[in-house]
Amino acid sequence: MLKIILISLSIFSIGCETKKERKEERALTIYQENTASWVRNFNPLSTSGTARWPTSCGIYEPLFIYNSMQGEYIPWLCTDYKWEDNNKTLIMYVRENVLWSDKTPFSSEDIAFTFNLKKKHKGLDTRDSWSYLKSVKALNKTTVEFKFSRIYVPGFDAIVGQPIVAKHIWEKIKDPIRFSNPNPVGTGPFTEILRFDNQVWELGKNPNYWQPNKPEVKKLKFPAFPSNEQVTLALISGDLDWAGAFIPAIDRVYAKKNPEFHKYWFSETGHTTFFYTNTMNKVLKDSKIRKAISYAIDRSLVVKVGMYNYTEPAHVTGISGKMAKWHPKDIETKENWVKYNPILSNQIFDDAGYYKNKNGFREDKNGDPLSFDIIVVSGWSDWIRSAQVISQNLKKVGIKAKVKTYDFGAWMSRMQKGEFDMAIGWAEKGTNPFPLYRGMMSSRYIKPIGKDADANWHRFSTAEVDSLLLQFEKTSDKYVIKDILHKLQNIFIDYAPAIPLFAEVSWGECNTTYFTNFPSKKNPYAPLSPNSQLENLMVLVNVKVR
Amino acid sequence: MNKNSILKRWGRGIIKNKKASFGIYFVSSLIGLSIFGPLFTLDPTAFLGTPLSPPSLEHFFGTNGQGQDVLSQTIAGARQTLLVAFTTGFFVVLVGAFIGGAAGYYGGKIDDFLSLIINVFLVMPGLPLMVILASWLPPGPLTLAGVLILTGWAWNARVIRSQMMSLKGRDFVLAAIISGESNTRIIFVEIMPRMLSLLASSFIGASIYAIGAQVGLEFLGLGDVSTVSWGTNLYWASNDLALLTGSWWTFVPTGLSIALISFSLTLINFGIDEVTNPRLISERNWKKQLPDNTLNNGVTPVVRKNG
Amino acid sequence: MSNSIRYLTRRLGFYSIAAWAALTLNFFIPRLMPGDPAAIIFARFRGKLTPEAMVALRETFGLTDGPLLIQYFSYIKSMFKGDLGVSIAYFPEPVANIISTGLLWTIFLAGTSLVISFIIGTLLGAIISWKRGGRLDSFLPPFLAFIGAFPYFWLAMLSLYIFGFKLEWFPLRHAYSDDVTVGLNIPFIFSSIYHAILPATTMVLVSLGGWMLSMRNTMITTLGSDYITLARAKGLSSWIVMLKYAARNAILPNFTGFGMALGFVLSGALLTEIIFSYPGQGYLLLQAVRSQDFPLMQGLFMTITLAVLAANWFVDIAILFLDPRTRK
Amino acid sequence: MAKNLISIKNLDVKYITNKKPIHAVKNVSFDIKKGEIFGLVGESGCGKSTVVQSIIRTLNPPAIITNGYIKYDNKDILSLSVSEVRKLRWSQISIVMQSALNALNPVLTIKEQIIDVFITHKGMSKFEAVEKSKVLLELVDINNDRLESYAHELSGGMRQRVVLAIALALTPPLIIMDEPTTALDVIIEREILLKILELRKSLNFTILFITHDLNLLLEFADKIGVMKEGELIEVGITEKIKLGGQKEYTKKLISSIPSASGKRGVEFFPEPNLSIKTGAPMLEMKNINKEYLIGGFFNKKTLHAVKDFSLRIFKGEIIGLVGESGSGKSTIAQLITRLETQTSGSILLNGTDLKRNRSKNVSLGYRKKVQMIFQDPFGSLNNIHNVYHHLSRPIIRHNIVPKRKLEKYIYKLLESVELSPGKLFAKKFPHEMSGGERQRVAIARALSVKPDLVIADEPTSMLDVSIRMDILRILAKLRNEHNVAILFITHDLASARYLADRIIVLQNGKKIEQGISEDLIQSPKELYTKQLIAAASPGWLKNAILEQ
Repeated sequence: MLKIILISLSIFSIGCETKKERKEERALTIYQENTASWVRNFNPLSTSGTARWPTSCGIYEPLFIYNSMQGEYIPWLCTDYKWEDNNKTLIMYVRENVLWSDKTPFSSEDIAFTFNLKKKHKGLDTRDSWSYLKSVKALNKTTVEFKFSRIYVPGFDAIVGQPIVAKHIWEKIKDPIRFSNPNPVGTGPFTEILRFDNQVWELGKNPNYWQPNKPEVKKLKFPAFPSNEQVTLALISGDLDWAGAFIPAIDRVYAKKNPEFHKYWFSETGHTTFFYTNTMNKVLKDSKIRKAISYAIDRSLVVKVGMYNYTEPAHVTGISGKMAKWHPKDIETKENWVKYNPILSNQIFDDAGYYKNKNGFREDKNGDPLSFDIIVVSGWSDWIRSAQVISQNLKKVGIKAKVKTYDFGAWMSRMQKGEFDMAIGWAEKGTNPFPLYRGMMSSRYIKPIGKDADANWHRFSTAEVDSLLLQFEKTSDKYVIKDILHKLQNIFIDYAPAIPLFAEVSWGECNTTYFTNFPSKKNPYAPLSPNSQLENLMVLVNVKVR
Repeated sequence: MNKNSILKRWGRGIIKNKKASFGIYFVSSLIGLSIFGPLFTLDPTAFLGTPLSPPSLEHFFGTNGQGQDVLSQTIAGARQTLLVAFTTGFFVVLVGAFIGGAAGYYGGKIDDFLSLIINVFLVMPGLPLMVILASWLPPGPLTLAGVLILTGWAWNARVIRSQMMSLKGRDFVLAAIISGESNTRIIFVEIMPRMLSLLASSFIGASIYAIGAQVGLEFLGLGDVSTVSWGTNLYWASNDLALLTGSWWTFVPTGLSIALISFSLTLINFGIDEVTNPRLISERNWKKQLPDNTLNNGVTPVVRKNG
Repeated sequence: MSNSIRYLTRRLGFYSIAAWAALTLNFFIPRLMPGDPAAIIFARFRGKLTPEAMVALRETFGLTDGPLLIQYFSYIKSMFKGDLGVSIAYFPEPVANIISTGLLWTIFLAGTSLVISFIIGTLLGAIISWKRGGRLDSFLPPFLAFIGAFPYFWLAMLSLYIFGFKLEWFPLRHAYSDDVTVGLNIPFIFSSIYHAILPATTMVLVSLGGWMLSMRNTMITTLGSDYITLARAKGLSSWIVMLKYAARNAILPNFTGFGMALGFVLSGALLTEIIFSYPGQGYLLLQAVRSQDFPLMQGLFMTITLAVLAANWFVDIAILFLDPRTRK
Repeated sequence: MAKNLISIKNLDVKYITNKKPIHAVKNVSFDIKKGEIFGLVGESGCGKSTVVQSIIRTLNPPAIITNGYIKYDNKDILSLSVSEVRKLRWSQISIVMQSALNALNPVLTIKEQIIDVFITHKGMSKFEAVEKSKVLLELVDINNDRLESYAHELSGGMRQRVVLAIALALTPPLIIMDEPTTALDVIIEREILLKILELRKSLNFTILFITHDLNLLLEFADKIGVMKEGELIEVGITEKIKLGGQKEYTKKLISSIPSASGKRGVEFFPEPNLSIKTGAPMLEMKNINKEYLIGGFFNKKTLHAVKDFSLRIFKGEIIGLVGESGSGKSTIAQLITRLETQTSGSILLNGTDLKRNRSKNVSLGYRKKVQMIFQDPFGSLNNIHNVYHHLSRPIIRHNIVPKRKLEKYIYKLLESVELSPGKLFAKKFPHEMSGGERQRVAIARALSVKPDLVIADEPTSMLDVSIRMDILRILAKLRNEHNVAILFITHDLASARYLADRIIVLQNGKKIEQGISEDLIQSPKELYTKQLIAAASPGWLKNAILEQ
């Protein structure tokens, strides 16, 4: 009986699945966002970042793309730029012969319109551009002029990364914040919504794309995946061509199952995950103690247990990988306090007067035990595991550190208010290390305990850093920039405001059965991870049909 | 108390009942293991060996994705899971008994009010509420127990209320009232012991529910995944893609433990039911007297010596 | 019959009180929780905002500060208008739209499996109580209790792995195949059914035992009653006695339970939907919870509660037909 | 000489349990002749129902028939196959069950429960069956529009008629009637019995009638079998049994029948005491009304349970409160014991209005003075506590004797209700005692606090006939010993006559007649009282037939 049912079922299933797509019809199937069902939103200006993934890196396009692999700006909707008026004015030269997908010509007016729209609707300005901009004007069809209210060279990144919307469409939109833009008109390689169901949607190529003969792929397909487990299953069974999922033991689970086609590349982003120690804590305010804690952490174990060895222990400066080019030359001579050295750690604690009691835990002079909570976001399993390793590491040098998990909201609120002892967290990101050090050491962000601070949650600052940061904002001179960044790194190593844990990597997997020319270690024209937003445009344009 | 008291009789019945005694045996040995086991096993949180190594002499149940010993994690997990489960069971019954008992005993306006609360909690969808609450509150066993109690008490309160209502109208309660007993004494000395089998099976039922719901919430990552419990064991196993890596040893021991303890508890409940409600005992003895393949077909069987 | 109407109005009155209580709970839970929801939302975007932009955004999200009571009344008002607000995780999509994407699928999957499990479980319960002491009776209850003792997601994952991934008998995900067009066409309907088989089977399997046991217990009580003896004495056939006389009565308490369960299907399918990537309510809820999307969370909780209440009300009506004593 | 319709030989029935099987019916043999009314009498649990259910083999598991023959129409029913038994059922032998409310399926209409008989046995179409059912209902004087009704929509008497109608559906030669009138009030019982006799005349069936009420059988049956503990101890024609039969047990049963007519004649009852009605009454009820609200929020109805009721009880007096079920007599008991509060009117204890004294001490004091004995001796004692607990609690609570004397006091109390040795009974649990013993414990409990008034609410109606008189006698004796007043509530005018000094007759919540017991019995004024007396007098059935 059972047999009959099973046989009839399998026949049935074959019947259902006979229409397996032929090779040339195959859509590039992508996983980037965890979701159970899709919501149709293609608003590239959306404040919440809730638009579908290819909106700002497929349908719409920015002025320049910063290629983190090459460390250079790739001209996209603009071809060139120049700083004028002592860095108070920025001139952009706009690409010609670009069409919107409805065949309307693209022009400088669209760029100026986009920025002025953000000025008009404060809620759209998530990049905070108008805190340093004064005006944006189209000087002629091919030039746009950005006037600054104050000199702020780092603002360049935010400006060139802005996806540009069509003036002739958006000037009619009354509430662009709430506009979900169901049928987008863009300049990008993929603009046509072919199908939109709650569990799958498809995006067709832009017939009027400005790059000749590109893209080669005819359409993109996005099935909804609610969990990494499902993504992995889909990757192995060949239902996915490109994904950005964390997959544990990826060699065993994925790559080795079909070495010819199953590829992955977890490229370093140059950023770092940090272990924050609250400098408002009476023990942790001492930089020697922070270094002692850092010495006690066995980063190779953290990387192994927490990160499946997908990454490397962090550099003492907090920057590495693609950012390593900013390191000062004499960096090797500096104190390397990210190296595992429990003996030294113990010694520093002893020297500071925190001795072990009979239970093996350290006490301060009043006999109070050194005991801290490490707060981590619940559900962020890699961090939780890392925190568990750190907790055990610290136990070995006599420090009680308990891992406490909080829901993201509660965790965030504690971080911002400075109500924590220790925590694992991210750092500010950018095309160079400036945002990182600013977020880590600027007094600008420091708020009293209990008040929300945007960055610098551990509340560290020195006057020296503040003046360096100010200088940095005003210069576009490469040599000055380099010099300031060297100085900032030295200060970071001296004070250890936060403890770097491991280098950040981004997850990227691809299945090359149907498509080729994905980025790889050998061909690093962009990161493989579809989580790299703007740089993904380069991938979408360059992927080839096998 | 005299050995002929009905409670003693139930007690003896349960011990003699095969299902219940198997259940009790298994549950109590698992409780014992969870209390004393961690003294003999490795530190369940220590990172000991190669992650995901299969069972070996060194690690009887292998290691999980973090190189922790699965055997000690299973034993240590029992401790927290059972603690939460039985705490929840206890409080669900306690709250249920207090609110349901008061509603049933006092009747009138008090009942109207309490019944309304009970019914509101009953129709309130428990699982979503559980998920929402568990996500907002700081994760941990206390939150889990609290959430499970909050969403689980109403059902028991309803059952206890109706039982109380049927008992409080009984003559022995009226007799106690007339002889001048105080309400508290009537409730706790006269009525509650009569409900003992109900309370016991409610406790067990609530504990089973608590195990399931707790493990489910933790599996979703809504528990404190930095502690060791059965739910978090499974959470990590799924996180490490245990199925796809073929590391069955990371999820089978815990899954089986959960199934076995829930099953044993269910068996105890079967036993309590059969002992206190003899009608439920399957007619095995009766069947034994009959020729083969005779079932109850609505005609009384005749078994005569002389045919 | 006017008594019946009165009875139904009375129940309706109770359900509105329950709905109000849920509504109120729904309002207060996120507001009593730690952290400023607005700040948390924006922290998640990791954007940098000027205070003015923040104010502008708070307004669009409806996160205005004000006396709690005034917020409460405007909340109640908008709920009555069916305005569930705007989702945060799916901004600017209205919550109602998002919920509508998953609702039907959840009802289809969980509703079908509930009905199947109720029917099979009740029938099995009736049969084994009828043939008490038989082979089926000594095997089924412990067996199903054992199956039901496993954590649901554990069984579901295992069956997905074995039947979906290894044996490839069933699809790995979703409610229908990607290459069919959504609509009332044969391939779509077949595809939906085919996709529902595995998740529904696991749901049925774990819940079957409960229905069966409760039916068995009430059947046994019923079988001892005088009217069954009388029915037998009348010389009626076993089937008539079992179905018309015994099961017809014994099903009533089970049916009340069915009403409860019918409402819970909307939420109960949570784990199923996550494991089988089924585009329903349950996973949406988890996602709303994970991304602090409390308008969506509130909306989901609200629809689920209302569904539970509505389901119960329908059961009230059904019981009115099934049990003449309630019509008194 | 008529032929034997059915003959039972050496019937043995066992119930299989986990331990030893219970031998419910032991070696029972009797014959029933065609056209006869055969009565089977015995106390509850004596196995009489098991015997008759063996005949149609409807005993549920775990019953097994282990020996004997049941010959019907030259066939042994016990050898028949399942399908043969099914054919035999109803077409040959039908049964009227004890409680019509339980025997009718609550969720099926009357129609559905009648037509399936016709459809199954006669293969009728549905339409024919319905037509036939209409005729059938009219036979038992029920309008055929009741076919669509459900059991709960009919009165008790109507339900019993419906069950009778179903039994007559196929006009079987033998109808078994298992306590068909026990749940009914006396007057309705009379009507039903008359109906049965009338139908028997026209339809000519044989009756096997089972009851615990020997008095009824003496009126009704041609032949009587007496059962005790699974054995049939005596079979004889009614006339012989009436004279006392041959067995001691039968004699005791006969002598236990109280009678409302003729001389009072039971020697061990003390004479009523009519001399105590002096001075102020101990308890007085003045113009009491009690209304119940039934139904919920939207469909409130009031039930007027007690109407303008007044009563005076003097110390040491026994008052009989007589009424049928629903007459409000139990409500009055609840009002006096303050389990319920009256809607209007006042209750005075020793001249003090209860309403004005609400403090706890006062109410505790009241509890000490007014005690109650319940109808059901199985329900009024808590199964989980032993006798000692039941007696000691009120004594401790009201501080009747010092702790060190408690045990002795309890033993003495037990012995005063004829449970000796007291020490042994004190340790027993309720389920280890017989109904009579339990009821004595309940009496002891009521007396333990030395009350002024004891309310005895049908204290004998749930007991076996043979021990009812004992309980009444103990109550009478205790009144004399303790000078306690007793409000004796009963539906049985005859037993009230034995015990009470005065009798009050209640109908529909209203007092309709009262007077000194013998006076009221000898010369009732109201029609209702007369009916009650008639129904409780020997020969009442024959008289009733004559009346018709």
